[in-house]
This record gives sequence, structure tokens and C-alpha cells, in this order.
Amino acid sequence: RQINIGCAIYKFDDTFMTGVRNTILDAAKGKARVEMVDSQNSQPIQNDRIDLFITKKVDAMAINPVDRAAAGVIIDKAKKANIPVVFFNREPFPDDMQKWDKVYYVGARAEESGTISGQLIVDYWKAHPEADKNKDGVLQYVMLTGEPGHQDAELRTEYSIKAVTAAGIKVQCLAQDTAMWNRVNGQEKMAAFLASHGDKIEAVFANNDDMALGAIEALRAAGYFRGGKYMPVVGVDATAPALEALKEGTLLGTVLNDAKNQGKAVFELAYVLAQGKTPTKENTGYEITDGKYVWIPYRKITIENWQDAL
Amino acid sequence: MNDKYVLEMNNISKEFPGVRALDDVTFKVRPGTVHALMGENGAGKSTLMKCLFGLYKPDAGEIMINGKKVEIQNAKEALDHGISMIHQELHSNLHRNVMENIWLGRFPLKRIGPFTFIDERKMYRDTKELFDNLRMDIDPKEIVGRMSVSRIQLLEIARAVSYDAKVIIMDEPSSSLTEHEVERLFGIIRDLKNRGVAIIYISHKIEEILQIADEVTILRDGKKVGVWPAAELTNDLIISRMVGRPLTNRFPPRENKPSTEVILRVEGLTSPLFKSFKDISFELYHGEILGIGGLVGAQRTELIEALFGLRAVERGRIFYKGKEVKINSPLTAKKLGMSLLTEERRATGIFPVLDVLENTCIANLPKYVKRNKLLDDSMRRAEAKRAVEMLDVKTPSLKTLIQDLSGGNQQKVLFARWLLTEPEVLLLDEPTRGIDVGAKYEIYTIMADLAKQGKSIIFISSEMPELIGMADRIMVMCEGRLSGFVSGEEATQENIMRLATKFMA
Amino acid sequence: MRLIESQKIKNFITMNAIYIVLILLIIGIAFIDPRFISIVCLRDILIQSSTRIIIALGIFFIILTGGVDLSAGRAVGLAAVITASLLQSPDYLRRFYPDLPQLPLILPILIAVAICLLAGLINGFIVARFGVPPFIATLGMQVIIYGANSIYFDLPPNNSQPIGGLNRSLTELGTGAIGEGLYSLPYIVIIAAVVAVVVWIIANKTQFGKNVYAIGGNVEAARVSGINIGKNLMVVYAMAGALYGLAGVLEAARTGGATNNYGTSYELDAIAACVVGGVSATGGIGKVPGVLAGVLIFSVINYGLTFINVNPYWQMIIKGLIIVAAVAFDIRKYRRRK
Amino acid sequence: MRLIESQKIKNFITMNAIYIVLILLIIGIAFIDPRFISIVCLRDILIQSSTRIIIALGIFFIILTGGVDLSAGRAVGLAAVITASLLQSPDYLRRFYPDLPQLPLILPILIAVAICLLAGLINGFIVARFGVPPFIATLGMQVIIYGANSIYFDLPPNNSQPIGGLNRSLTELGTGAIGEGLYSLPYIVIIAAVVAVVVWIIANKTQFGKNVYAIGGNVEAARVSGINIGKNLMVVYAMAGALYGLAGVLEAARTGGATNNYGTSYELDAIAACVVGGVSATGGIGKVPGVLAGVLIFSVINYGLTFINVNPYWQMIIKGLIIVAAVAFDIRKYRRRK
Ligand SMILES: Nc1ncnc2c1ncn2[C@@H]1O[C@H](COP(=O)(O)OP(=O)(O)OP(=O)(O)O)[C@@H](O)[C@H]1O
Ligand SMILES: Nc1ncnc2c1ncn2[C@@H]1O[C@H](COP(=O)(O)OP(=O)(O)OP(=O)(O)O)[C@@H](O)[C@H]1O
Ligand SMILES: [Mg+2]
Ligand SMILES: [Mg+2]
Repeated sequence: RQINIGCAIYKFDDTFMTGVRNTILDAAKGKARVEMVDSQNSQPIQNDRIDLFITKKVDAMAINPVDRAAAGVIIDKAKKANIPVVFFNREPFPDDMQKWDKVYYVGARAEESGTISGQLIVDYWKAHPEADKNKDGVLQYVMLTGEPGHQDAELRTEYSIKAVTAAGIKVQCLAQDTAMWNRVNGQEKMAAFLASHGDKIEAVFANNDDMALGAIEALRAAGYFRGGKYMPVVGVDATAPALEALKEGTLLGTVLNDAKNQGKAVFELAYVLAQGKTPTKENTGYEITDGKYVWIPYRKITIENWQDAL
Repeated sequence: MNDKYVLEMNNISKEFPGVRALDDVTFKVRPGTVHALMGENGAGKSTLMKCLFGLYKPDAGEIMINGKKVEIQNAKEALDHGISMIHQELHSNLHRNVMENIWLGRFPLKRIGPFTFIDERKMYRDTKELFDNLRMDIDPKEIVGRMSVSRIQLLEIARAVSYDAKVIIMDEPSSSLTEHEVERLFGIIRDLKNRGVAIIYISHKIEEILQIADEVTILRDGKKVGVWPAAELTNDLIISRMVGRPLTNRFPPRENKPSTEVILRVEGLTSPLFKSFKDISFELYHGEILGIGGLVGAQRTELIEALFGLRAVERGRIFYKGKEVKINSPLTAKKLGMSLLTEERRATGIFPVLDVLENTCIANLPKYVKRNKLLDDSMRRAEAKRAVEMLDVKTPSLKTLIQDLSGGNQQKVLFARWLLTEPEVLLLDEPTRGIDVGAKYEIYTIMADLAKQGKSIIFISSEMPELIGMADRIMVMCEGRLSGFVSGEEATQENIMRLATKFMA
Repeated sequence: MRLIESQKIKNFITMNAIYIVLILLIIGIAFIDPRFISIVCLRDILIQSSTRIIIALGIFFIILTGGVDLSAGRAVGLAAVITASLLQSPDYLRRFYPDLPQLPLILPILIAVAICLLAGLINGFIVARFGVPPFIATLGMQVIIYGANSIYFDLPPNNSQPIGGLNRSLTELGTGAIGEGLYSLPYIVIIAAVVAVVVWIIANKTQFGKNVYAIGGNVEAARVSGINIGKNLMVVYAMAGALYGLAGVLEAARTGGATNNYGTSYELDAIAACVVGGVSATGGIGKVPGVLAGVLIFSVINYGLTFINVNPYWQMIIKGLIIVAAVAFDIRKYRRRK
Repeated sequence: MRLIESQKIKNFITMNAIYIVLILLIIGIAFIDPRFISIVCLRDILIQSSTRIIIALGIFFIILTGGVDLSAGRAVGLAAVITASLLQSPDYLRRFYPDLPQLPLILPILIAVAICLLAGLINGFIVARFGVPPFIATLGMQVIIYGANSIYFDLPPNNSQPIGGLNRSLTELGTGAIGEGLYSLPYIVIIAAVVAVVVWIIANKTQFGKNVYAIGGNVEAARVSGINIGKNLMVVYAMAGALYGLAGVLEAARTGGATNNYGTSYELDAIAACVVGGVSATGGIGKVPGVLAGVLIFSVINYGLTFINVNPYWQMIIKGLIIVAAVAFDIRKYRRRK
């Protein structure tokens, strides 16, 4: 019997999700048919897509929610239609996860990506006393955030700073603004930050690599990365251009979300569930925590290990 | 005559940037009379009426209705004060039907429970009744955009009448009506008069004024020249008071000699539309002025628009200078050396938001392109200036937006536009609509001059004296068909009228 | 005789082009996958069209006046967030207002609708009073609403977390139905149908409706007929605002959650649906059934292409082609018969 | 005498409202942080305005004809991706075309511009030939371009990875300058200035420009005047397309990378800048300096509010208010004198 799995991605052309969906499709080859749909970064559209999966009576669903709060309704629908669900990459709230036993989650803890980028700065700060340019013992930073209200943006912003303060470093936010995840805005906002704060800035946090790379362009234009003038910049995602920047020494570090393992785990779980079986470490190849969770950790990427992210 | 006034406008002044449109004008109207307001293009007639109707706010002066001073801020208040208006520029919503246009702003309503809805049936009945009373044959449910200009004008007359107003302003109501319809309008006006309604009548047709008006106020350059009982006035008196000098002839002498050489030959031209022109054949000679007469709906407009490539042709051939041509766009027609002054100034003539300079030059741009592909601005400006001066357009400057000119002056700018292209064949659709006598004479002179230079002119007119006075030959149409030719010398109102109704049931 | 018949058929096709396009689309998709012709799919499509219909009908009046409203989507988002924040289950852990007592369903809905109505009213006031082009007035409102909504959404203790755990009464409104099983009628579809009927009546049977057509058709003509342009415009924008508010409530109800990004760029979809449905962007022309057909065409395309499993990127290309073709086919009825 | 003077001043203010708004804005921001008045800030603002000016000037002609172009942003994105994919350094690891030889700078630029020009031409053709409203024709093109760009961007081995490692020759174009240091003149600003001058000449000194104003002023009258509407519209849309293409190339050059999301909703910014700059959305009215002022107002707001460190959410609200107020202030000059 042909097994059908419905898979809804929060935004089809998201760099990271493209990696995940490609692995899912690869893993499914010869085993199951995966219907891959786009939610266009809109929860209502995703709900429409899920209605469609239910109408078509797929055997299992793999859902990358747009808003994790909306998982409750999705689980209700799935339960009513008796179609198991694997959520991935954005973790539903635990109370929703408890609603039904055929609900699983594969992904990383979103907070962790923030924490790691904070640690990158901490490591640098501790290793380089000259990083405290004004010698006040306080880290003056600027922050480029993603789309306002976007879950990853909020968590990365919050936890990156938490990691720094947790390491006992005092911080001062000189400026924080949204660059809407993109490189153009990252560059333009950074230019304004530089004009306004100049050399007072001691570190740049960006919620993703694209914005970090934009900031680097602005810094370069302001004379950084030449003649010993340096600024620590961190991003998240480990995209190809980011790795290039690591290599040339402009980007301090980034955080790798492991698309390959996430995609593979998602498929394996959904595949097992679609056959009416219960996932275990044996039939999926992944450790299942609390009977529902498969955790794929984030990884810190710096100039030392950038090859690992290729 | 009643010596109480229903309406008094005292010492009204109104200034626009660059023009003093009204300068201390006093204007008084008695109930139950027709008071004509006259003056050249741009004299301030429409402006005065717009002040009365609340569309403009006068800079100075007061308005009294039935002896009481009133402030009129907008059209609604004017209507509430018993003033209604037929506007010089057509003001209809072309997408909606006739009855919705008539009752707009005061639809008959009915209540169903707590809600009020439009009473469509009453609206239909009321409209039918209105048209029956006015002896107009218009379907209340017809979409206005599908009607001809003159029928829309009738509709606007009906609307103005339907308000049961004390004062009805008619700003050039007859400019797009045929004589037959003007008669009907006068019948309506007499009825209204008998009911005690005061009519303010604006027109450039002096015959009409002498026929219908009781009193005449004349404006010149925004100032009041005076007010006279119509009985004391004659054609020449009115003209000399309007223009400020006597004007001896209505039509200039014509020295053109139509040659026997044909410039344009049309054979069996037929429109693809069911109710349009059919089997039209005629010839136009070098240096000839050919008039086209007919009643409204005779499809004269459609015919010459088809000649100019604006409308499709199903059958028929056109020969230009002996060669057969296919004219499927105005561009082709223009390249052949033809020009068309269209009937609807607002819809197909002016570029309202552009200035006089651009409006004048637009059809003639290729001539100003220099070697380096840029436009020769000084030449452009010089030519526009010359054309505007030749036609005596009243405009503060070439930079004034055309929408700020008076209606008649807009028409002159359009005339200037086509003269600049130095056409071989001019197609003119009601060229003197809304133009004052002085300017009309100038336009006639230009037509005569062009013909004398060997240019050929086709012109549509619903004013028979104009056809008779200006045309070498008159082609008459009836219901889309050609009903005959009359030569200029033999033309009389009677024989034109006979041909114009030839195919009517 | 024969000729007249064929002429008539041609005419019928021209005048009803948009409905024919809709039917052809459905047939085309069913041809690829016959299971598409089913009650379930029909119901899915109706459900997906519901909130869009409500938004499109709001913007419909504005386009009729010759205007446009770019703030529609953000208003939807604002209403969704407000409703969600005020209607969480008392036992939910991360409540927006931890100590808020249980409110009756209708109250938050009214608050959300009223706030959007007010935003619309301000749009209308700015357009009518200051003559600001609707594009700019509503663009300004768009960013203002988004800013305000983001500030609200970011309030502690919520701190920009998606709002979830909505009351059953609300989610029931969004996902429930009258009756059970195949032939059940979702509430949300009923609401959209009621809105459509009411809007149809307003547009065709009331003075206000006729005034709107008059303003869009020829604003000068409307003015000289004594219509209060300003007042009517304000009512139009306010009414549209209220409808966006309602749509926002339903979006929250349907997904069981809300974030400040709900409704992003819905206005484009709504305007497109109107224009596809024959509403003229310059005002004065358009009908309610046309708008419904416009929305349905988009829904059928979206749902249908996903149904037959077309790659999302190819979906975009096909969608673009269909829409342009549909309108090119439909527009012929307005072309000046030359 | 006194009266006439004050009248004149009032008139001057009305006619130049938009420039006055711009100056007031700058003064206002400088008041909060005087360091804003500096060469660095000026240069940043000019750099950030450059690509926007190019896009706005493209859309400017389209709005003059009474149209609109929703595909502008996506065209920018497409051009950026094409240029970037064809101009990567040979030693970059993740090249889009691993074996592509080093191309001369001009070739990929020409390819990108030509493709966008073609897309514009198709827009123009559909609008002119089939009478499809520009909103729909260009909305269709928007999704089609985005779909096509996404497919291209998703090709292996790239698989939707941001494209980086651009050739120095290209990034130099985007970030380099004539001269060094404070008083250097960035190439990108020079390019925008050249485009502005050329567009100004086309608009004011050529037959084509006059035709465009005429078409927007009254399309029927333009037809009667012997203007070839179809041909002119096609040139307008094609020219706009080429400008978007150029802007896309510069976006890639300036940021040193590209993704398929480059340019998202730039059309809205561009239209807004035009309307703020006094271009009438119904066509026929508008000037090049107004468009420049419109773009600069947006840039100054964006840059300035970040400069003085306003919270992003409040930035939105302030931005919305400023834009509406600016236009309300400016629009008075078009209000019919009563
Ligand atoms: N809105 C306006 N702005 C500027 N000038 C105006 C405006 N309206 C009218 N004018 C000017 O006021 C003067 C009087 O115009 P008005 O329309 O009253 O003339 P008129 O007597 O009705 O002429 P016509 O017979 O041609 O209709 C003209 O010079 C005209 O250019
Ligand atoms: N089917 C139609 N659709 C749109 N407009 C029409 C139609 N038929 C006629 N018209 C308009 O009505 C006007 C008058 O048309 P028609 O040809 O019936 O009368 P006419 O004798 O040419 O009128 P006139 O004597 O005023 O020039 C034309 O300008 C034309 O634009
Ligand atoms: Mg420090
Ligand atoms: Mg007048």
C-alpha cells in the first residue's frame, strides 16, 4: 500500500527549511509519497493546507507550524480525523502536546540558538580584553532582529543576551532594530547605528546570518576589518555566504541548525506513525525523549569548524 | 412685471489666481421670468452661477432669496433653498441608469421594519411620469453611458426640472441639442414660467435669447455691463454690448473655390453596429466646406469618427487623394493629413490636468523634435503662443491648467491644437459649441481662410443657420443613412429638415 | 435566426465570463483528479473563502468609491490579536492577561470590531477631510496599526509570544458547524454568507449604496446632486474597518491563536479578488456576486493546485497566468464596442 | 504691499510643501541629535536612497499613465539573483554554477536588465493589448516572477542558499566610490543621479515624455490626438522593467549577496514615494524632483529614526503619522479653490 504523508512548511523558500524539506524528500524516496506544501508564512493558510490533508486522508502529517500557539487547533483536527502529527522546527506548547498521544515533535530548542550566539560573544570577550573598547567593563552592543513578533526572532534576541549576562558580563544595548531578516535592511540599519554610535559599539548580534552579513558590509564601508579594526558579529543559520565570511574572518561565529538530521528524523517518525506503529529508537534511529520529543541540537560554528557545516 | 425679486446677488466678486472672474456683479431675478445671462467666453457667467449654487465661495457680496440673506455653502444647501442647476459640463454618472441619475441625493424611500430601502418601483413610476410630462422618450432603466450626448443633455434638463425649484439655472442647456429639441426645451421653460419658476438662461445663441428671455443681463470681463428687458434688445445691440464693439456680419465672406479635384472619397461606408451609419458614399473636394446636417442620433458623429479611425468599419472604402487607404487609428488619419475636433470636449478633447501649452502642442509634437531627439521648447512655446493669440483664448498664461479655463476657451484651445498640425482635411464635430459670437466669427473666418488655401473641411452642426451660412454643400443624414445633398445656395431650413426626417416612420 | 442565437450565446459568455472561468477552472482540476468534485472539497473551499469574502466585501465599497485600503490586512491582524488576548481559557498557562476573568464571547468580539471600525473611520476622515489620496492615508494607517499591534503584542508577560489557548467558545465559532458529518454547515461559512447578503442589500437597495456608486462614478456629479461626499466616505471606510475586524476575529477563531503578523498583505488578495470579479479600480463599477466569484477563483486556484499537488513555485506561475488570462477574458465586456 | 508679500510666502509654501516637509524632518531629527547634520549621515542617506530612486523613477512613468506596477519588487529580486548567480568569484566554495568561467562584469548586468525589461514589456503588452487593468497584469507578473525566481534559486547545487561570494568588480560597483574618505562620491549615488537626470530629460524634453503625461491626463483625448497608446504603454512598462533590473543589480552589488526575497514589497515603497512626492495616482500629474523628495523623505525617516534610536514599533507609528501629515500638507495645492 502506498503511504502518503502530508508535509506543511512554514515558508517554502526559507533557507533552512529548504534544507529540511530536501532531506525529507530524499529520505522518503522509494518508501512513501510526501506531499510538500507551502504555508506562505501565514498560520491561516497553513490551517487551510491541513484541512486539505485531512480531506485527502493522508496517513500522517509533518507540520512545521507558523505559530506554535496554533498547534492546539491543528491537534484537535488531527485527532478528530485520527491522523498522527509530527511537528518540527517550532515547538508547540507542552500543554498542547499533551492533548493526544499521536503527536510528536522533532527539532531544536529555539532558545538554544540564541544561547549559542551569546556564548560566541562571551568567548570572544573573555579572550580579547581589547574588545572592551572604552574599558568600562560593560559590553556595548547593537542587535538586529528579525520580523517583529516572529517566534525565532524573539527567542534569539532574548536568549543571546541572557547567555552573556549569565556569564557574568554586564551589557548595555546601544540600539536594537528590526532588519526584517534581510541583508539589505541589515546593512542600512547598521549604517545608521554606526553613524549614531560609531566606535562605541563593541559587538553586533543578528538574529540570522543574512542580517549579520549586511551588517558586515556596513562595517566594511565604515573601515572595519582593515588595518586591525575589528568588530565581533554573530549570526544564526550557517548559510553558505556566512561560512565564507567566517573563513575570511569577518563573521565571528554562527549557529548551525542541523537540517539533515531534522529532516531525516521527521520523515522516520512520520513514516512509522503512518504505518500505525509507535515510534521507538529502534524503528526511527533517534532517541525519543518523554515519549514525544526528538531533540536535534544546534551547533556552534566558528572559523575552527566551519567545514562541518558544509 | 413683478417687481419683487426671488433672487438677488449683490456686489459679487470672485478672484482666481491670475484672473478677476467676477468684479462687483449685481444680478437680480424676478419669479416667473426667464432671465438670460450673456457674455463672451470667460466673461464669468458660469462662475457667477457656481457662486450661487455653492460650488464656489465668492470673495465678496451677498445672496438674497425672497428678500432673505442666505449663505450657500454647497450644492445641497442650494437645492434646499429651491435652486437647481443644469451644468455647463455634463454631470452624469455614465455607469448607472437614467433614473438613478435623476433621483440621486433624494431617492424615494420605503421602510421595512427598522430599515429604509430605496423604493425602486416608485422611482420608476416617478421617472416615467417626469418624462411623460416633459414629452421625452427616454427609458428610465437605460444606462446613461449608452446614450448620445444630446439625450444625456435632455436627461439633465429633466433632472433640473424635477427638483420643483423656485430658480432653475440653465448653463448652456441647448449647446448639444438640435433645433427640434430646443423647441421642446422652450416649451418646458414656458410651462415652468407659468408656474412662477424663475429661469436663469445662459446661451451663446442670440436667436434663442430673443425668443425666450424676458430680461437680459450682460457681463463683460467679469463686470456687469447692464440689464435690459429683452424686448428692447436686438441681435446687434446684444453683440455690441457683449463684445464692446459692433459686429456687422454673422458670417465672414467666403472666397474659397472648391475645385473639382476630389481629396476624399467614401464609398458605401457601413458600421458593424446594428444601429449606426450604413452605406454612406460621398466626395469631398479640395477647398470645399462640406456640412453634415441631421437630427440627433443621425450617426453623424459615428461617421466622422470612423473616418478618423476611432471606430470600426465593416464595409466600404475610403480613397484619399485618389489612393485607397485603410484608416484604423487616428495616427494613420493624422499622418494622412486629417484632423478631428471631437464632439465631447471633456471626454475626448482636453487633458484637464495639463496646462494650456501642453494641450495646444500635443498633436503636433513630431514637428518640434530636434535632431538630438529632444523637443524644441522655444519653438513649441512660440507656436502655441501664436495659436492661442490668433484664436484670442482668454487665459492668464500658457502655464494655466486648461481645466481652469471657461468652457468656450477650452474649445478654442482645442481648435488651436488642430490648426497647429496644418491639416489638409479638417473634421469638425460641432466646432462652435459653447463659443461666443465673437469667437464664432473668428472660427468661421479661420474655416473660410483654410478653405481658401485649398484645405477641405467637413463639419457637423446642429445649428442650421451655421450650416447654411458656412457650407458649400450640405450632406444630410437620417437614422444612419444618407438622405441627400443640398448646395449652400439652395439650402433652407425647410429642405434640410425634410431630408433630416426622410427615413423616419 | 441561427445568427441571433449564436450572437446571444456569445453575448452571454462575454457578460458572464468570470463565472465561466470559475467553472472551467473547477472542471480543469477535476479532470486531473476527479476526487476534486466532492462535498468535502467544496466545503474546504467555502471555509477558506469565508474570511476572504468578508475582507473583500469591505474593500469592495472602498474600491467602488475609487479608493483603496492598504490597512485591511493589518486591521485583520489587530482584531485577531485583541480577540485572542481577551478570550483565553482561564486554565491556560501563558495568558495575556493572567488575571482576566472569563468574558462573554460577544464582548471581545465587539471590542475588536469597534477598534477596527474606528481605524476605518479615521482613514475615511483623512481621505474626506484633508483630501489625502486613499493610498497614502491607508498606507499610513497600515504601518500605524502594525506598530500599535506589535507594541500590544510585546506587552509583558506576553512578550511577543504567539497567543494560544483560546476559549472553546471562540474556536468552536471558527471550526464548528451546524449538523454533523458530510452535510454539516460550518458557522464561518454561514457568517460569510450573511455578510454577503447584507452587503448586497446595502449596495443595491439602499440610498447609501447608490450614493457610493455615484461617488465612484462621477464625484462631481455626486457633489452637485447634494450628496455629502465626506460623510459617505467615512461610513464606507468605517464599515470596511468593521468587516476587517470581524474577519480578524474569525481568523483567530479558526486557527485557535494569533500573532501580530496575522493578516499580512491580505489587502492585496482582497483587492485582486475584487478586480478579478469585475470591480473597476477607478470606481463606480462592480457587483457583489462578482466579488464572490473573484474570491472563489483565488480559493479554487490555491486549493485546487495544492490538491493536485503542484509544486508551490509552479503554483505561483500558474496562478499568475490564470488570473491575467481570466481578467483578459472578462474585461472584453467593458471594451468600447468600436 | 505687506499683504501681497505674505500671500506670496503662503503660496510658496503651498507649492513647495513637500520640500519643506523634508527640510523640517531633517531639522527635527537634528534637533534631537545634532550629529545628524553630518557628511556621513548625508552620504548614508543618499546611498540608501539610490536603488529606491531608480525603482521609484521606473514606477513614476507607469503611475503617470494612470497605471501601477506590483511586479517591481520581484523584478528587483530576480535581477539580483541572476546577477549574483552569474558573478561569483571563481574561488568561492558554494558557487551557483560551479564551472562557470569568469564573465566580464557587463554581461550578467545586461542579462539581468534585459530579462526585467522583457518582463516589463510583457506587462505593457498585456495592459495595452488586452486592456487588463495594470493592477492585475502586474500582480500576475509579480507572482510569476517570484515563482520563476524561486525555482531558479532552488536549483541544485544552490538549493535556496543565499548566494554569496560575489566578484570584487561587482561589489566594488555597489560599495566603492570616487575619491577617498569623507568627501568621496559613491558610484551607486552617481548612477542614481545619472538615472534621475536622464529620466528628467525624458519626462520633460522628449515627445515620449509628453505623450506619457497626455495618456495619463486623458487617454481618450490622447488617442484622438494621434498618440499610439499601445506602443507608448509598452515602452513605459519596459523602461520601468529595465530600471528595476538595474536596481536589482545594484542591490546585489551593494550587499554582496542575493536571495529570492530581495526586493519584497519594494513596489509599495516606490509607489508611496511617488505619491508622497506629488505624483497623482490617477495619472497625468507628477514631477521628477517630487519623486526624489518622496524617496528622500522615506529614507530620512527610516535612517533618522534609527539614528536617534527610536523603538522599531514606535518608528512605524511615527512613520505612518509623518507620511499622512506630509501628504495632507502637500495636497492643498491641488485642492480646487472654492
Ligand atoms: N477654478 C478656476 N480656477 C481658475 N480660474 C477659473 C476657475 N474657474 C473659472 N476660472 C476663470 O474665470 C473666468 C470666468 O470663467 P467662467 O467659466 O465663469 O466663464 P463663462 O462666462 O462661463 O464662459 P463660457 O461661455 O466659455 O462658459 C475665466 O477666465 C476662467 O479662466
Ligand atoms: N453604442 C454607443 N456606445 C457609446 N457611445 C455611443 C454609442 N452610440 C452613440 N454613442 C455616442 O453618442 C454620441 C452621438 O451619437 P450619434 O452618432 O447617435 O448622434 P450624432 O448625430 O452623431 O450626434 P451629434 O449630432 O450630436 O453629433 C456619439 O458621440 C457617440 O460617442
Ligand atoms: Mg565597554
Ligand atoms: Mg460657462
